[in-house]
Amino acid sequence: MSLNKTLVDMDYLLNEAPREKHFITGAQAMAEAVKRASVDMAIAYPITPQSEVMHLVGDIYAQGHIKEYYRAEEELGTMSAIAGAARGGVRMFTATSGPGLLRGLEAIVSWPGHRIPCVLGVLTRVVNAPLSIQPDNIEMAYLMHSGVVMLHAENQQDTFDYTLAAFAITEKVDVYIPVSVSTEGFFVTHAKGYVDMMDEKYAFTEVDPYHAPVPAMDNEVPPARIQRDAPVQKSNFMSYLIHSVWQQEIWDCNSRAMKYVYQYLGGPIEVINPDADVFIVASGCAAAQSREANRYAEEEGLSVGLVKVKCIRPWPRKEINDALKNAKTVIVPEHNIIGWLSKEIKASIPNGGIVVEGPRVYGGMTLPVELIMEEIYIALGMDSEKLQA
Amino acid sequence: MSKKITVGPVGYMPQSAPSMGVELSPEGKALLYGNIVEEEEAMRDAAKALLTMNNPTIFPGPQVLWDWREDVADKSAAILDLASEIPNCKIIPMPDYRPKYPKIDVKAEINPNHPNLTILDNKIKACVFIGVHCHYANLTLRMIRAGTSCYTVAMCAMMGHEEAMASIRDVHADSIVKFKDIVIQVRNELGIEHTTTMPPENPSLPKEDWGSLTPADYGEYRALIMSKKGEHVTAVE
Amino acid sequence: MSLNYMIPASKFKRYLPKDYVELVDYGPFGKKYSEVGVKNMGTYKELVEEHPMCSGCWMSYYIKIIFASLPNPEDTVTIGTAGCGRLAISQAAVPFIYGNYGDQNAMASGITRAFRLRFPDRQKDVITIAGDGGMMDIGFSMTMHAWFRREKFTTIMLDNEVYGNTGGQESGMSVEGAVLKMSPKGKNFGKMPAMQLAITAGCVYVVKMSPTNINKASKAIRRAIFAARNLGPTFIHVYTSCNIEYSIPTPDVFRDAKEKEKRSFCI
Amino acid sequence: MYLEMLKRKKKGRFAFEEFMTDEAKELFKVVEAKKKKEVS
Repeated sequence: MSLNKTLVDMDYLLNEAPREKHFITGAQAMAEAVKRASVDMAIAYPITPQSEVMHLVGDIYAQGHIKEYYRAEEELGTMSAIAGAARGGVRMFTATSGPGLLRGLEAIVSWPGHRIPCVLGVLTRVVNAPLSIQPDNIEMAYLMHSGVVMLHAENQQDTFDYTLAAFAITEKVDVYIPVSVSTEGFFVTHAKGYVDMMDEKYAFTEVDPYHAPVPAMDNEVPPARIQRDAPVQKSNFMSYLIHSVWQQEIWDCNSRAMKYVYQYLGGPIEVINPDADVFIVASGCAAAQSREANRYAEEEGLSVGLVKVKCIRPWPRKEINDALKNAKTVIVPEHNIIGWLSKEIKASIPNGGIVVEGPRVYGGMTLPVELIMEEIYIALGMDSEKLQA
Repeated sequence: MSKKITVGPVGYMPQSAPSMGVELSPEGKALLYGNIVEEEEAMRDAAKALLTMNNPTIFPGPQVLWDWREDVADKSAAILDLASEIPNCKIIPMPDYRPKYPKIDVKAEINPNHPNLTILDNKIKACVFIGVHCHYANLTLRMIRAGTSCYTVAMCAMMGHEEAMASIRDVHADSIVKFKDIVIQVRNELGIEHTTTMPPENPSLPKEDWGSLTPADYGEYRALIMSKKGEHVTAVE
Repeated sequence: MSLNYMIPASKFKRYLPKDYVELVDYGPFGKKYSEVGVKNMGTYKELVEEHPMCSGCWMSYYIKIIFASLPNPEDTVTIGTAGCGRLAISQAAVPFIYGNYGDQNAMASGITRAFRLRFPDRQKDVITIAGDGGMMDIGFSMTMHAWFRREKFTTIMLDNEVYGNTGGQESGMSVEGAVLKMSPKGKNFGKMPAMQLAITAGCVYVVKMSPTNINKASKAIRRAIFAARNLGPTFIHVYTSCNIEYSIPTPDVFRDAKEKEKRSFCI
Repeated sequence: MYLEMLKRKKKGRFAFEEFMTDEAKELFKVVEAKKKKEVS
């Protein structure tokens, strides 16, 4: 059944379409974004905490917003089916979590090389063992080397906006690699928050399979003997330089996506109180806690800056350097044990020593604001009884 | 203006143009040596290169070689007109992106998996790519810049290519005609006499003499030349 | 109409290389099966000609038969995976997708559904062609689940009873007791019953054969493709010997195929 | 077990075996009939 929608471009959808306030979970927010993205096909496989997103997407398919949908055999089967369908020239969506992402990783890391445009929802969860379904975003560290564009949503509103923007970014001719939208399981997906959403009669314009840097594999566009992902393997008639320039092209696509992050997300980072000496730099729901810590500090008359990182890949090296050029201390709260965000920041700024690698929680533990405040007091050299208070 | 993207060979393992900070030109503008310039300026520099360097060649890609869309007809016509205005210009097609076993005939085609074979064998010093999908165009242009001393011009129907010395974007038949006029203009300024001549046909095609026939040309008499069951044919041409 | 992408732009006809012009003039695209097909091999330009597979390889012979049997090659997409088969399949004049090892049937599920969305009134044939390792070992879950889900495409398993491309290791379809690499003391379980698995999983047409008779082989392929168009998944389990790993002298390859069909039974 | 071995002895493990659902059988009748008409 055709739901007569008003098809608009992403700039109008994100910036001009009138919005109403709703109070929904992060999973609902992602599903509502998929509803407004004229998605052709979504392929699902359950794993907590992602399952809510994909079964809501299933309902959206049943209502007629999506043309095709099925539950696959497991994550690798899901991701390979996505790669097959995207080559056929249709718009794809799927989502997964923790161990599911790692199981599907073999296909996911080959997507950029195959120039597969699709949106991947990553609702982060602990990577066992020991087993836990609780939130922890260490899985994003694996994705950072895949070439996939990575957006990290702080809350339900971000999840809605970033997922919508991802559909536009992934199909840009000079990008045309997958875009992932990550957010923390439970803290965001199963918690309710205010989301301003446009009416569902608005939707993103349909995909054009021939507005692409590679031919669709549908026997309609030449060259007939096409080989989108040439097995440029060891054989004697290939030069290995083709493989290396091919890899370069993928990471160039990743860096070209930055201008669209500016266009649709207003830039890769958000800076509050840029002249402070002490900065908190965070992404995902750790940024929500950091925003709260920033509010506490203001109430106590302390000058603390906040840098929220929205885009993990392409990594905003220049923007991070500009924001932290006068910083004396950089506090990086994270929801994983290895601290992939603090490592990226230390690798970007010339004076990496000022980065405080923490506070870090993981395994599903929450990130109390007091933990961040403690680091702020230490950084500002305040005496210890304030710490006890 | 400093030249960021220069004629190769730039080295064993090239740094890609985007990673050197070169950005695609906005609509209406073009790229020349990695800098954003007016389209005419890029076209003039490209025309001068095609007119002054050896073995100028046009590489039409699959999107203009095969008749899959209505704009292919006038685009291919414009390309041939452009080629006929450039002295001793050749056309070498890129009909396919697939790595072909054992090796392509470098006189007859160019392949994105090893474009340097064709460039080096034919000693091409200036070329134009048109109608090639952006991904394969970027691979081709980067490998040419890495290993050959060939001035590359990319005429792209979409956003253009940072790797080419000159990159024209949003190219349709009218932009090709415009480029042809600039070639003629620059040619006259340089005082090069030239009468419009069509480029030579593909060297791999058999000359159209009817001496050599293939079985299919026999039509329904094909059975005559096919060996019967049990008949033992010793030597076959 | 999809044949357009195979017709050269009129102005460029004399600028295309010889093999493409011949492909258009003498190739099987858009022709009736009686004019081309396996019976007339040699009188038209086949879709697969030069390929880097070993001389005497029974798999490359069968791959030529597959491409000669296609009902309409201009609307066919082949999907392969790692292994020897992709060496020849990737050289064919038909689009070829190569994903990760063993995921051909999952990819085929995706692309067949995409084609039905985009071309509801046109028939796009999708064929997955993989070896016994790619189909029954590493890709087992995706193969079976594509069949359980009734995905409409043809699956062809080139069973050479060994992991040939990686140098002759034992595979799930090697016979019990076969001494191969990675089975130094002989394989300790029997050949997986691929045909029964396919029938159980819901395939509408399944064939197990050794392609000694070229017309019978071609008929099986064409039936599988026709049945897969609207009835459901189809499967062809074909014996294609690996004369390198089983060291069968090239002249004896046909005799060995005949023998596997007629006389020897697995010990 | 011996009978099983005997039965199998006559046929090699790759003897031609074909399975088709009834629908497939109907389809092939139609398709092959049409082809015969087309060839003759």
